[in-house]
Amino acid sequence: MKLILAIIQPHRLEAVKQALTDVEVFRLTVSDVQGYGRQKGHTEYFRGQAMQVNLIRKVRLEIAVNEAFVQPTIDAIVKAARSGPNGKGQVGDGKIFVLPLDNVIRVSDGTKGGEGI
Amino acid sequence: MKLILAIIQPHRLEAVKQALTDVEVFRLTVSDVQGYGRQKGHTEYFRGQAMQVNLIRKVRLEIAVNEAFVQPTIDAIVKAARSGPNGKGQVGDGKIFVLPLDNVIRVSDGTKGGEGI
Amino acid sequence: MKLILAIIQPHRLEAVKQALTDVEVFRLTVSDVQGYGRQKGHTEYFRGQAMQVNLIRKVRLEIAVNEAFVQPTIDAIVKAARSGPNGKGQVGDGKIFVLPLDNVIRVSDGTKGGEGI
Amino acid sequence: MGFRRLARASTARWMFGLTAAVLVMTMAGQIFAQTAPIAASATAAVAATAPAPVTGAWAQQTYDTGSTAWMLASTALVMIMMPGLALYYGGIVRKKNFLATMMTSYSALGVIIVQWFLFGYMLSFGTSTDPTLQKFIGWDPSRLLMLGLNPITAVTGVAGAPAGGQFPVPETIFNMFQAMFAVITPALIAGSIAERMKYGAWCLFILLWGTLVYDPLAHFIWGNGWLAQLGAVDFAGGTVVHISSGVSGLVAAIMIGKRKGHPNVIQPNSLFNTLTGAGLLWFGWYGFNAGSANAANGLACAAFLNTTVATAMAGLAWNFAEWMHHRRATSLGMASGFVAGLVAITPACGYVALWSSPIIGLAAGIVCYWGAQIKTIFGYDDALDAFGVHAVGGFLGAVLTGVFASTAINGVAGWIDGNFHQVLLQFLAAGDAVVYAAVMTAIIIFVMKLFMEIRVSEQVEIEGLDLGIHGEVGLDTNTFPEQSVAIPFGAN
Amino acid sequence: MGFRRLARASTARWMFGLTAAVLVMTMAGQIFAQTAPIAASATAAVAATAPAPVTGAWAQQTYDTGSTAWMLASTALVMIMMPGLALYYGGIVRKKNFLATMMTSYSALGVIIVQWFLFGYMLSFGTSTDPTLQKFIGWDPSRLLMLGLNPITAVTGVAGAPAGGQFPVPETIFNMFQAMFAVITPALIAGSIAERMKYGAWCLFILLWGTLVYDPLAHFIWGNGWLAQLGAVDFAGGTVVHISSGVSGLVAAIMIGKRKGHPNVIQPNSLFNTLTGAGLLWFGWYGFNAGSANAANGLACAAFLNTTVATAMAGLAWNFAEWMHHRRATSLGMASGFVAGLVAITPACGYVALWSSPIIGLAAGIVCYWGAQIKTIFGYDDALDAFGVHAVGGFLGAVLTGVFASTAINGVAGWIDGNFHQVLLQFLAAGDAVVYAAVMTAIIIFVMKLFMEIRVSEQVEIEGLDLGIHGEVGLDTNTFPEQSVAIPFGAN
Amino acid sequence: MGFRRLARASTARWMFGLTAAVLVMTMAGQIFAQTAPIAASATAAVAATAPAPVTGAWAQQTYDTGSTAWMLASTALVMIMMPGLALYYGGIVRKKNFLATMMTSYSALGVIIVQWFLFGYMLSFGTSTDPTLQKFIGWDPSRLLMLGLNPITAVTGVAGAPAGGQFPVPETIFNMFQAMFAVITPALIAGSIAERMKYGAWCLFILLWGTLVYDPLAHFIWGNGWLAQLGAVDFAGGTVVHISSGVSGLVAAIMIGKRKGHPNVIQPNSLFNTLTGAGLLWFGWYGFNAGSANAANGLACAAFLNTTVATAMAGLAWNFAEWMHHRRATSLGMASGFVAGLVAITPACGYVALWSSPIIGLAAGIVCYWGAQIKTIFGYDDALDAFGVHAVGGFLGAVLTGVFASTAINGVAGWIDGNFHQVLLQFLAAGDAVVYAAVMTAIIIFVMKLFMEIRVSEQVEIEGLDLGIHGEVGLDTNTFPEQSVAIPFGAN
Ligand SMILES: Nc1ncnc2c1ncn2[C@@H]1O[C@H](COP(=O)(O)OP(=O)(O)O)[C@@H](O)[C@H]1O
Ligand SMILES: Nc1ncnc2c1ncn2[C@@H]1O[C@H](COP(=O)(O)OP(=O)(O)O)[C@@H](O)[C@H]1O
Ligand SMILES: Nc1ncnc2c1ncn2[C@@H]1O[C@H](COP(=O)(O)OP(=O)(O)O)[C@@H](O)[C@H]1O
Repeated sequence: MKLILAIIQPHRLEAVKQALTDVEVFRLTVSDVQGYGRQKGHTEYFRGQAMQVNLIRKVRLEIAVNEAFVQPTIDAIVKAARSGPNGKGQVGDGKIFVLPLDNVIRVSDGTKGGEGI
Repeated sequence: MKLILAIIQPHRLEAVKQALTDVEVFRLTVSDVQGYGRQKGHTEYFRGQAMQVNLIRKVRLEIAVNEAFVQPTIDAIVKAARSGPNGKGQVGDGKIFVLPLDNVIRVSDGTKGGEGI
Repeated sequence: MKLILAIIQPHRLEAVKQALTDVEVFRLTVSDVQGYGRQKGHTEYFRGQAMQVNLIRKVRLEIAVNEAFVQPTIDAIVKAARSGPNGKGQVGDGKIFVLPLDNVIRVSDGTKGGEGI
Repeated sequence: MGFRRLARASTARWMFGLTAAVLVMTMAGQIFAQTAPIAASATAAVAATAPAPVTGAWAQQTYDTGSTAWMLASTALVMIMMPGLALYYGGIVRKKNFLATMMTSYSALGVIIVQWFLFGYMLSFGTSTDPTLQKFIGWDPSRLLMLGLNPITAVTGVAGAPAGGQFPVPETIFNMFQAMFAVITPALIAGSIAERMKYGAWCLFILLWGTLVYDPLAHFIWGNGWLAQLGAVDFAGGTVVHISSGVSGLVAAIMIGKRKGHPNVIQPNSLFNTLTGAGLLWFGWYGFNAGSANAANGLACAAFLNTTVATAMAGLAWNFAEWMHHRRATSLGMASGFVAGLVAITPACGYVALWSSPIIGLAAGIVCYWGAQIKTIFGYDDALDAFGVHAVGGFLGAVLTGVFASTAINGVAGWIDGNFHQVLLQFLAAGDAVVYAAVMTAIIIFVMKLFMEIRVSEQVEIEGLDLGIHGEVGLDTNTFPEQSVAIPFGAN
Repeated sequence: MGFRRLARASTARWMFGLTAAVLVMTMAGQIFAQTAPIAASATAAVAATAPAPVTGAWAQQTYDTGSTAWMLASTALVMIMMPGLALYYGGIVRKKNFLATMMTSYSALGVIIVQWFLFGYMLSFGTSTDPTLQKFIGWDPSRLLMLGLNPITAVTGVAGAPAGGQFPVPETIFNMFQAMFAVITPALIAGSIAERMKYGAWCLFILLWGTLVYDPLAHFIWGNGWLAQLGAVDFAGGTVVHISSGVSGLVAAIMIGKRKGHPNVIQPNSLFNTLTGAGLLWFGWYGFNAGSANAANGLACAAFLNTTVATAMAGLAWNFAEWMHHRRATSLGMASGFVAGLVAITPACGYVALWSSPIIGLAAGIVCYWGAQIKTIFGYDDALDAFGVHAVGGFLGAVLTGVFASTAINGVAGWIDGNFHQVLLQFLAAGDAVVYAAVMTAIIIFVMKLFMEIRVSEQVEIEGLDLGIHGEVGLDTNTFPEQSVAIPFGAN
Repeated sequence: MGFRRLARASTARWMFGLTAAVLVMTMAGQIFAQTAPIAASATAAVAATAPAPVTGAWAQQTYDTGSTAWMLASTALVMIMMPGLALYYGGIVRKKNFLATMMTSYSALGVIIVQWFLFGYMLSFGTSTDPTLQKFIGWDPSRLLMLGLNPITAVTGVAGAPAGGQFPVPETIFNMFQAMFAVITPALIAGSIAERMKYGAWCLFILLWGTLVYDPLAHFIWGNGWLAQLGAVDFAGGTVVHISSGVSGLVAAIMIGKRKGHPNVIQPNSLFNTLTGAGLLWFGWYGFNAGSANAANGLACAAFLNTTVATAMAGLAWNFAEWMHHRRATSLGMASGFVAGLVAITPACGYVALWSSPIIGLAAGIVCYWGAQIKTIFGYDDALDAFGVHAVGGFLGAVLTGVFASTAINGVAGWIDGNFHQVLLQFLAAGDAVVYAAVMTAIIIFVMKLFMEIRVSEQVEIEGLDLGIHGEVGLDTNTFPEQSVAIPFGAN
């Protein structure tokens, strides 16, 4: 089992959710984060004072999957999260991290492991 | 050492915190997330336009524990996070993920490993 | 590869970002969390009713790094995150968790592993 | 194609039905118009006189334009108190109940204005021909649906019309000014039962309460009913508005029960909104208090001054009281103190000597602070302190009116002018309001409970009333765009 | 050192340039002042009479202070509708477009007030010497830049001046009252094209639209133009304001195109703000409607009553309609119902019988609810329902004015007084506004598109207009402090 | 049992103590009432005349109801500027200091209203019997605690009473109108020292500042003091309100020091609130400016027009200036431009020719934009630009009043009427206000610092003043419910 952690552009969330559904990944957890990376931030203005803001709004997905689903999940995200024209990726489109996962327990009925995922 | 990551119903947070205190787990980190799973979302209305919203507000706990505490922590969460009548679980009550944890460092005094947890 | 997860005081974020830049760690993800630990919370007041709030606002950093960077990253955070006078740490300054990381995929161009980090 | 789909949609049947209903009503209105003058009482020769075109009959006015201008402005000012109250209350509750709490105020605007138009005004300010009946209720069909309300002439023949009539205003605006009072009073009750009442039940409750509690009470004191005849005074509503709503809130809170998780449910979502709401309340309260002079005269100005000074002092006093208690001066404290001061000065502002207003304010700030602590002792769940602030402050103000009334202001002598009797009269009126409101509210809720569920389900209480009842979210701070998928028209 | 850096900074050149420009303009103003009386028309002997110091010529007034007081207050009330509209619209859009949406209202205050001062007032209310020209537009140089507007005397010689002049007010306030109408009308259009129009293009659009659509339309009906001469009536702007803006919004929405992701883009960021905005709109609308009597008279009071009752009823009716449709009574629904009621009663409030106001409100709530559903059938993106509510409600109100007008109110007989002709006249005026506004808006946008990009880039639409266009964020809920680094002055 | 616990609680002692205090004060008030007429000056025969019941003595009015209506409305309008300012300032600061920033405005309402009632009004508008003293301060015991203020009669015998008295209003409302000016002026200072001053120190500071700076300055110009005697004019407070507060803010900001982390501390938490606040300020400013005519006359209407046009133009001008500088037109920029325009037109609106108002607005928008840049050059921390906008804009307006004053408006000739002397007079008054406010503020802060800490601790500055000082949170966006645990009454 793996925990797949993906940081994506907020406006790609719907597409990614759709792509995951297509590969039969139906469960995930989403949160608001801010990223700092190669992509440069933006400038805000306050009464003539320019301010550099280098944290950029991103969305973070956590998806626990069984081994068989790891690659399809990654492929689905990579494909759907790209925001450039013609499905090309661009800086800022995000990262996917794959973490080992020892166990999963479903609260409602206590199911454990791959079953409970 | 393990990092226990639990997604629970927001209104069970107090009960879970209490249950964890009872098994002597006194430290944790909480964040706002939104979940997508078996539980179906809700419908919102905007001037007669119905909208399906399938992300549901959840709370995410991160708890780093030493091996001895892993099982008690899981048990405490499972028990306290169930929201049905008579302590029965229901869909949407959440998941617990157990991740391996290589090291912990306490910032204030630099203590490392199981000590610093 | 490791995923370094750090919980720090919000007002140390700028200093930590600076310290990380100094050790050539240029990418990270930031999120809002609330912590529960040794540090006691604060009291809020509502029309004469005192209320104990024991969740304290913290900032959570996620940093994926190659092995060579693990120690410098930790050291940089520990040093910059301390909030006491003369760079001394105090309770509440946070924790650093080091998690094993199996793989990293960059969305924009599909680069994998240490390369893509 | 678009239209065909529409016609097929199951809900579309309603559209045609409703449109038809509107058409029918329009026709009915037309017929009605021809019979109305007959149906209405003899004084309502509205349509009979056909004034010259364009300028109409407005030239035949007998009212004072300056006072009319002030009453128009005052009525608008009282109206803004509802959005103000919505923010004031809404900012204090938990985020998940924000909109539902605001809706208690907005729905009062909807429900009570219509009730007032239909019969509420008559019940409160109509003059009954039977003098015994008149002691208790107004009954004058010419004031039903405003059929006999001549839009042209100044207010006359209405109980509670502007004092002495030196500066009369058109009855239409007197009517609307009083309508806003009838609206805000039940809206105040919402503070006690916040975060747990069903929306439909709330709408029904305020309709009944407005009719059975507010209208009679207003008639007793302002409609030349029995309390007025005894000599009790209430300039702008300490008894009629604040005691009645605060006491009813207490009764309702007890009968409906505590919120799940009480007392650990205090988690104000946006106190900045509460402060803004308090600011709008203060602002609108000038219409409430100074407008109650029914004229742009010196009395209005004196009421304005008394209102301002008492309010400011009460804000400081509340801050002082909580500083003594907890060593904290909070912003909600200052806002609550302002409201407490406004409440207490409401019955007094048009009667008491100018120098007494800071004393009344000081008393209000301190007494209401402690009034808000009572619930923590007895354990009932007066969520937003409608009782603690409005009933307590209203009672205090009603009694202090008896103490500080000065003939120099409005001809009524209080204790400071040697007339201790007025204090007793004020106690009587206030006590009557307490008993009447408590008993009637208990009956209304008891009866409602026989027929319906008035409290939301546990599920909805957990999820929040905004989503659970109204299907909406009050404040969405998500970054995720396009999170929702629109369901095609007619698909559900 | 500080100054040296300043002088070196590339942008600092602007500072000196602009300061110089201001000085030059000041001088120019001075010279202008001496020539102005000559440039102005003969009626503008403003500077010629030199009144006695301090008290000035104000003693020579011929206006009524009560009515003046009400018009001052009314104008302020209409002004607060812009912040109200900004909150009402702003709360509904996605968080990333919050400020940009508010700016559509605020920029209207900036752009149109200046336009009005320069020539808009003249176009709308000037009396052309040529009677044919007068049918279509006002042309009277004495009203350019207010040069011939005597600040002392009461309004006279202006088309649309207060009826009959019994209670005249100074022309300066009549002018400002009407200015606020000219401001809010284009601001309403923003609802249709929300979340996708460029800021500069918007400012230009409202300047053109105000000049080419609003000013003529206002002249047709209120400036004694051809529709007024035919006998069509519009008390406070159902046709001039609501039909024109709603229809123009529809045309603009279609020509500018749907938002990216439509229809899955409905994600109101803060409905609590929308409710507050609706509250401020209702409040300010009292100035709009009751102020349209141009006097503190019985007509103003009757308009006030009609406005209140219709609005309350419409809120209930919308809640009822959506309950029938979806079994949900929403807070946005009640707020939208209130606005629908206000829209529909606007043309009617100063003409119709009091008893008809709840009927108009009922019709408005239900019809506008369904009006807002039309877009889901035809698929255009009238984002915030400027068409669905304002055009539909305005049309309904205009026609119902013809139905329910009563001579007892304002001397105009409607169908209920047996004058069916008035209904036809109202249809004519409303229909004319539909056609005129639609055609002109289409032309304006077509021409603008030839010269510029009026829609934001896809990148900005994704990022949000707040950041993409204005470089700002509307609501920041971060805990992280000091997230931003100030860029030194002159460094970019 | 509940009561026993209460009696035992350590804090409960306070309750009884305070209740007792209130009772004692009430008694004291009663005694006072009997001696008051004696204590008061001879003109205050308030209680002596016992008017007939109910109608009171209001019939004997000598005031104009229309003007009274407008002054009542105006005073309410100025009051709403405080909530407006609270939102305007509150939206700009960091989230953690939102409530504390709002409290600087709300506490001014509390503290200054009471100060004004006690002695502030006397100091500003009392007429000293000694003519030399009268040049500098008002000293007339009949205006202490309003003891000699007859609530019945129109304003007379008060310095600064409505010009010429053609349309007199009751002195009670004149008093309250001026009270609101005394409140907002110190509240404006908060912009400079935002996010770092202790609450108690702030309350003391405004009390001292109001007494030692505002009251004398108001007396110099409006209370018939030395500047008025010289002929300097200030219609609604460019010098008295804006220069004084802006300059004092600068001095205070420098003496209190920069915020920790400056200049990287600019992180507006909710600009939507700032826009709404600006809207409320504009709205309320109509009371401020047009109300300063003290009557519902043509002068009020002219002031209204000048205010509107200058404000709109200034908003556009600021947008234009920042566009030139950064190629960005921001929403905060338009809001700031509006405020700059309002500031600059304040002293001018009742004197200058109508055609000059857009010129003043244009100058205000551009000059204040650059005024707000000065701090980035010199490095002081005028957090919210109280100096950059109010002092700069106020000075500009004061001087331009001398340029554009037209006898046709208010009998005062400016440069455009050939009287260059007025420009010099205006410079003198403005310069005097700069020096007087700067010196006195420096002294007040210097002395305060000797006795107390006026800046919050570093710990509180990091944590935020809301939590650190007031124990509250302004906006909570958490989903977690029941996060807090109520501490039982008396447990701490
Ligand atoms: N090594 C990393 N550790 C943590 N987060 C990262 C890392 N690399 C990227 N991210 C996250 O992913 C987001 C998008 O990264 P992006 O700029 O596309 O990556 P890259 O710069 O490698 O192309 C960043 O804003 C950040 O939130
Ligand atoms: N495989 C998973 N990966 C990530 N998050 C998950 C996963 N399964 C469940 N969750 C999270 O847990 C929440 C509750 O899940 P729930 O609906 O109770 O699970 P299940 O559908 O298995 O019963 C979901 O909303 C989601 O946030
Ligand atoms: N074992 C843990 N698991 C999860 N989060 C932790 C743990 N220990 C500490 N934290 C997080 O770190 C924050 C700061 O911890 P701190 O109080 O400095 O730790 P300690 O109490 O060990 O000194 C806490 O508020 C919490 O969010």
